[in-house]
Amino acid sequence: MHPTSPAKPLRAYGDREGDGMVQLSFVLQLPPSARAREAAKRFAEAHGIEEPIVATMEAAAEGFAFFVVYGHSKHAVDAASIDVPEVRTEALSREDIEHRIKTRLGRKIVVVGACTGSDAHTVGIDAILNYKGYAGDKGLESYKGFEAYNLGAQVENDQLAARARALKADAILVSQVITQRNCHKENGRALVELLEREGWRKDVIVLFGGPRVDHKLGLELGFDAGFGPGTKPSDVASYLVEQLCSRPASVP
Amino acid sequence: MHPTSPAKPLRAYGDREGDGMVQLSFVLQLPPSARAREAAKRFAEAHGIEEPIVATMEAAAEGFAFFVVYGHSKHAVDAASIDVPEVRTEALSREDIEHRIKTRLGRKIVVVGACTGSDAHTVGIDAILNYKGYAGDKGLESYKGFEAYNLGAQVENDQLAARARALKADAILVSQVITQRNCHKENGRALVELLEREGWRKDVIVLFGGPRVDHKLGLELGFDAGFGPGTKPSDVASYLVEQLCSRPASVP
Amino acid sequence: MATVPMDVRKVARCREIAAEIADDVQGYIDAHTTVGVERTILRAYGAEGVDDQGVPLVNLAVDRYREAGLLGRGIATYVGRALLGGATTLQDAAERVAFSPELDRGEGGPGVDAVREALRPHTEAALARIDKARNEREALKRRIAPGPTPQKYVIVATGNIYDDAVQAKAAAAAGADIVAVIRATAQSLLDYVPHGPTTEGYGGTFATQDNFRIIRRAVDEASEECGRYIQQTNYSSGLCMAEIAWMAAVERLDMLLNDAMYGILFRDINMCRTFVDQYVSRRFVARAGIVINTGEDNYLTTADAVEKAHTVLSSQFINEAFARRAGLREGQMGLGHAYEIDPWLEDSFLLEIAQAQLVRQIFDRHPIKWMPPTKHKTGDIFFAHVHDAMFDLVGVTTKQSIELLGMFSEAIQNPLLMDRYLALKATRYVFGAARHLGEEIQFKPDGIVARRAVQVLDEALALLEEVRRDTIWEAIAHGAFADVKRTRTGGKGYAGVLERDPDYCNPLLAALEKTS
Amino acid sequence: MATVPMDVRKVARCREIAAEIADDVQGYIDAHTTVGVERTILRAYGAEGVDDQGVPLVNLAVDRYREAGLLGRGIATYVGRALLGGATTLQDAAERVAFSPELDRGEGGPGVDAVREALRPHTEAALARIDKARNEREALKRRIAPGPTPQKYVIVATGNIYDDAVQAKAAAAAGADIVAVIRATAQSLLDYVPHGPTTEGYGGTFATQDNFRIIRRAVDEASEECGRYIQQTNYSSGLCMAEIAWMAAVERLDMLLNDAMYGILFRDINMCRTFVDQYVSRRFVARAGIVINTGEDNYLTTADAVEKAHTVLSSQFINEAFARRAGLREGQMGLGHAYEIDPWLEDSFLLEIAQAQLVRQIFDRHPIKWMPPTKHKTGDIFFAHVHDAMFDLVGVTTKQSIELLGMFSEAIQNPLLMDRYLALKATRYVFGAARHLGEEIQFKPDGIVARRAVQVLDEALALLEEVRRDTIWEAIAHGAFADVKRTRTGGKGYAGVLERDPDYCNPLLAALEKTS
Ligand code: B12
Ligand code: B12
Ligand SMILES: Cc1ncc(COP(=O)(O)O)c(C=O)c1O
Ligand SMILES: Cc1ncc(COP(=O)(O)O)c(C=O)c1O
Repeated sequence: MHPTSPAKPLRAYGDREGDGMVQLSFVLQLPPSARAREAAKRFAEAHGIEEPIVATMEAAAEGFAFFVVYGHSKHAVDAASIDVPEVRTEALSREDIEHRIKTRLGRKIVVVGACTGSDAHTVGIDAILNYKGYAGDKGLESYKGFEAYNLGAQVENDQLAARARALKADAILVSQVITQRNCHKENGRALVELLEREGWRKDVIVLFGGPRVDHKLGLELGFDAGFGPGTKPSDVASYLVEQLCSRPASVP
Repeated sequence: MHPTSPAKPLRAYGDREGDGMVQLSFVLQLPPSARAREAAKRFAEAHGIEEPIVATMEAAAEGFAFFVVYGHSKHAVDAASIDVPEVRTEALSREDIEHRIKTRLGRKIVVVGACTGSDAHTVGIDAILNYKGYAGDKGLESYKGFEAYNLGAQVENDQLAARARALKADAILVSQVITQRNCHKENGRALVELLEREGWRKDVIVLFGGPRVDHKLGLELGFDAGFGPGTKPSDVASYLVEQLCSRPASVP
Repeated sequence: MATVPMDVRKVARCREIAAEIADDVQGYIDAHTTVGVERTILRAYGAEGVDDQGVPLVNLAVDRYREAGLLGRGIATYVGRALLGGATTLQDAAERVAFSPELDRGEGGPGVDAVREALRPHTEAALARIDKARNEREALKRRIAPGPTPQKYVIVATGNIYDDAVQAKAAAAAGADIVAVIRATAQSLLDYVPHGPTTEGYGGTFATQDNFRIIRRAVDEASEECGRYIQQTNYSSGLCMAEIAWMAAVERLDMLLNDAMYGILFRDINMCRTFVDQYVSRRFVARAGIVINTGEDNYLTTADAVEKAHTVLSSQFINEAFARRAGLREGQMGLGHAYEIDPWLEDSFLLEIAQAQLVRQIFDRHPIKWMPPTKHKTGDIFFAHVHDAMFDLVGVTTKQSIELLGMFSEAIQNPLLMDRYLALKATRYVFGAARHLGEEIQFKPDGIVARRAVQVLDEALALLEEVRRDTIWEAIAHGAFADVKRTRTGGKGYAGVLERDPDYCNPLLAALEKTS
Repeated sequence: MATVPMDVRKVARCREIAAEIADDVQGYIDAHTTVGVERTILRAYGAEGVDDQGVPLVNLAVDRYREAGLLGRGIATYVGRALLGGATTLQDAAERVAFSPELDRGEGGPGVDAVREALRPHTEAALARIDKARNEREALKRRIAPGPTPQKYVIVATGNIYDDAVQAKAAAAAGADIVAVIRATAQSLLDYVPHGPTTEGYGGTFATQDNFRIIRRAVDEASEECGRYIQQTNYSSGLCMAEIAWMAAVERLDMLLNDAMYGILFRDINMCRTFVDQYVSRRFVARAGIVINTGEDNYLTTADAVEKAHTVLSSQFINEAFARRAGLREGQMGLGHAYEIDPWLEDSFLLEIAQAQLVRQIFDRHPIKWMPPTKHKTGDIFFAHVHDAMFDLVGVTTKQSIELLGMFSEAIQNPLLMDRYLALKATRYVFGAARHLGEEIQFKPDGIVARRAVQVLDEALALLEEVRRDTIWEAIAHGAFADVKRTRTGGKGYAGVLERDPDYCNPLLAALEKTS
């Protein structure tokens, strides 16, 4: 991605470049003692933390000690060589978005969104779809160029798919907030598989979002894109416009 | 030490035994970005932390991102097999201490203490030596059986040694609070070497203490014992009584 | 004392209006029953067990009569008739109701009076079972006193009840007064109560009667060990809110999350269903001496905590009115509210104090439940810990009764052992260090805090007036609470609501209704 | 407004007594000089450089005359005579003083008046150099306004000045208003000021003139980038307190840690030495428009913060009296105090508020310096972060001027980049969320806070009376402050104190003394 930047391994930065300082905290099932302190030290060392300082050891419960350890991590990452997919969205203004939809697509973009499975967290999908929006950025509902359907929470994948199909949706927006034991991944992947089975996966843009989502995860699960914490409705609008309105509208 | 307890490797305990949950926080010299997030993830993985969640990524300064990562550490320690030296002090009551010194030693125990080098932190050594003591436990000065000399802070090793020799001290108490770049270890080791060079190391008990000290470190540096955070004067008194008054006083 | 101005006439007016709002609904409630209510009655009579698919007997029995269109007379009718028809025990009667080859269409045979008579000893036994648990609690609390207020409430949620028991004891040892086991994500939409001890659950551990018992045992041990009565709580919420209330009553839980409207707003459960269920659940709760915790705190996760603060207060008046109609005493009404204002808003701390103090003053005999910041928590656990400390400070200063401790890992996961330990430690510090701050300070008569309190009460009164005008059914449809809109016949579980027949029979509910 | 009762007559009485205490010492000061003072004068005249061993020219010159027993006339005498004897520049004169084959025994030759005359242009240039820096600061502050109070003060301490510069800018970007570079552990006992940019130091980075300049540049850049004037501070403390004060004056530092007694109590520096040095250092500070920060906060690390709170207040009166005698305006007197009460003590937060507010009211025109908890910090960084937040809350509520931010890693190490970032973030939250809390609340007239404030002032008055009775020399010997005892002739640096000759000559000091 940045082929020119030299591979420079990065260590953690405490106070000076290269000192590798990190803070690790954890609980071990041992009551506090000199032995427990030593165990904590060795535990830290096993992670590649050198000269660990056990800053605190406290009885967090009977038979459990809580530790805070500081030390110099010997590990480094080569950040320059990391190739992370990022959603390539040029942030468009509201006017641009409306204008492009009008002039290039010539009809409204239909989006259908939901928070799926047993997940009842609507705030994220509401932030993207509803008029109110997020952090002052109004939701897709507020655009003339969008027709937004928000099915709310606890929607099963098949219901979502059926509704989207019925509405001839251009895009399906899936929100997943509960992530316990990766249920968000399972739920997400299952929707994509369903669309594939039904044979219309490639006719629709499918977006994945939530606090533990990033573009990379979205792609991995078979979505067109993934959106994480802090996503603004206009980011999503810009993305959809870019995908759907790349060419001037074909005259009907 | 506990030869009977089976070697049971301990993992970190988050919510359930064996889940290995740990929290790691650190700064990388990268501005926040998808790439930086991925770098943080890989950095955590390099430590043996599986399925890391980058809980936060924030701009701590220009060009620096701060991260909090949670994940499952794959490391374990075998606590049972850890053999840590602990100061074996039976905690004696004030009466016992006074009684044993009187009956078994028959004279006062002379102790000389200081905070050495450029270290000006007297609170720790004062806590052990001065009448006032620590957390309600009165200092050695308060015992009839002790004659305590507190030379204060910023005392050079040679001055301390000279004074202790002049006073025919039974024990030298060294406090080290400043630990930057291990200067406490250097200072401590230098005193022991000085006593050895002067040829009277084995005639005196030398104790090391401070917030980053434990018995193990004390022994490593050539002291008779090391005392860490939370040490009470009575712990030190008990230890000295045990060392110096093991047999009934030889009748003069 | 740090009080805010409070116009007692306005407060009285709010109560009057809330009473009218609740009375309107009460008419509906008294004319209806639900599958959940009927199952609860069966359970309370002692019916138990599941079939080989794990379906509870009470579901089989109730569903059978509902499907046959016979449930409007109340399941007790058929149980009583089975008893009169020769069933040897109540369990036997219940099994006949569920499985007997012939459906009892209720035609001919013993009438309502005879049924009631046949059920009388069982009705009494059902009440006695609840009373026994209540007496045990009271005796235990006399022997081992609970900790001082604000009481420190923490959550455990491993998914595995045995791990939860370990965590519950650990929490008590670290200073918790109240331990809640959070339920699995999906449970509130299940139209049955799972059975037995459970060891798997996403986002929490299932609420089952066995699980209640396991935690009760652990927490009782902790009470003995810590010399402080440790309270247990869980959720009486969702499609089985009444059944869970009964389970909690007999397993001696001390508190329950129980709200007249939470299921409607946050779980999209049908309104009619919820209103009937909440009433019956609270009848059991009232008898059991359990303290409820209402869920107005949740409103501020979907609506803005500054703009919509008054919706919390209005709803508290309504929850209070509903609770009163179900026989709850004020001492059992743990009305909920929360510290959910954007922390980056200037003077947010003052606005939080104003609301907390106002609620405290208006509901002065209620064990108010004070909820921590959640919505504005991010993965910066260090900042979150400070945010929680400020919340703690408001809690102790305004003398909240029950304080759910904030967790610095709120935005990340269910709390770990370490998170609870650190929360308890920080709270212990703040509560101690500022123990008498509330007695020490006064607010400027026309200052930010005072003006805010006046404003919130005024707005709450105005909203209550609107709700009365529209009825609550319509108000909810317009999004009066939590910025969430629900329709009267929409949502889950509407099919489980039934009109009562003129000869509806429910002697146990009738007995509970006589209590108050 | 959250005020505490304060008897203005008692406060006036404290000031009177403190004045008497200081006057007693001032007599001594006016009759003495020190090697540090004389070196400062040489530096101020522009003498610079070190020999091949790194020994500063000013030390060589001053030590030579001290060893010869000639320093009682002031180094200026010999410099002036060298000028009159043909030295071409002041540097040349200073070098002659240090290295000329013959010592100038001051016999014969030009008298005091001629010397003063010869030095006049240099004295004026020395003053002009200080004034120039001051004017620059004032112009810059007019163009780029500093942030609101409490101003957020953080420490950087990598040991390497170039890393410190990076950290300083990072801190400013994260919201700091004031950046201090902590000195290496050993520096305050060095009887010379190291030279050049330094990259090695235990526990901090050496205070050198080049280092001051490097940080000034970084911090000026930060001011431009952040649109907020960022202040720089360091320590004018230890055996070179006067020299450092001068360096800070000309390198345009904004603040200095500078205390009349810190060196005595915490560095075991001789009293006589410290009293003389502090006076001269403050004469430069006064002229430079620098704000001092006194060190009473330190008392509570060795003495108990509840029992010995009044010693802080007494000492502030004394520090104020000394500062006044050195020409400092009240706006330059950043008297120090701290949040050091055991956090586990019930109502500790109330006691902290009482003290903070009392000090704020008594020294109402002073830029009070509010120091965070340090002594009761442990390695539990999470708890420490909360502890600091409560301190922040007192800071903003009682309107402290300069707030040194607590660091959650206090018990472990010098702060890391991350620690400062998190401290600044938490403080920003507390300051914003409780911005107007101080205006909102009042304390109960006879409550815990009010009674505590009265008690502390009473005890401070009583202690001041004792100190006056005994003189401060004796009082310190008895452990009046910080539970530390020091004798008049004990401690480091006593050999560097000299009685002034009747014809002591120090035109620069005289000029500074005329200013006020
Ligand atoms: C609000 C809230 C609730 C509310 C939900 C109300 C509602 N109608 O949404 C209530 C109180 C009802 C609730 C209940 C529960 N909750 Co909850 N809740 C939260 C909380 C506090 C905030 C979530 C939130 O609203 N964030 C704000 C929004 C704006 O952020 P967001 O969702 O990330 O959305 C943004 C982006 O991610 C993105 N985005 C999101 N979706 C999508 C989709 C698309 C297509 C795109 C493009 C973008 C996008 O854009 C948004 C704007 O930037 C979090 C903790 C926290 N602070 O994060 C816990 C949290 C999510 N809840 C949790 C749990 C466990 C529950 C319960 C299961 C607890 C229980 N057992 O009772 C229940 C049951 C709910 C259920 N079955 O889902 C856990 C989840 C643990 C995990 N990691 O799995 C959390 C993390 C709290 C915790 N630590 O325990 N909760
Ligand atoms: C009080 C204090 C000061 C006071 C000291 C006053 C005095 N006369 O002692 C003052 C304000 C003067 C001070 C100054 C400085 N300090 Co300081 N100070 C502290 C502080 C806040 C508390 C230390 C303390 O008193 N602890 C309480 C005592 C009772 O605990 P203790 O020493 O561990 O002692 C116990 C045990 O360890 C044991 N023990 C200790 N010694 C011995 C000896 C024996 C023989 C035995 C048996 C037992 C024993 O028993 C004691 C009782 O249980 C710590 C931070 C912290 N919270 O720990 C920083 C700290 C120690 N200081 C620090 C620094 C850097 C400095 C300065 C150098 C800063 C500067 N550049 O200006 C200066 C200069 C001082 C110097 N040259 O040494 C750093 C050290 C960093 C490091 N790890 O190296 C710390 C950790 C703060 C920080 N994060 O920067 N400090
Ligand atoms: C009254 C009430 N019930 C239930 C819940 C959450 O649990 P669930 O959605 O699993 O019923 C809450 C959440 O805080 C609540 O306040
Ligand atoms: C006035 C003053 N000088 C100096 C110091 C510490 O630095 P040192 O001991 O290195 O002079 C402090 C510590 O807080 C102080 O308050």
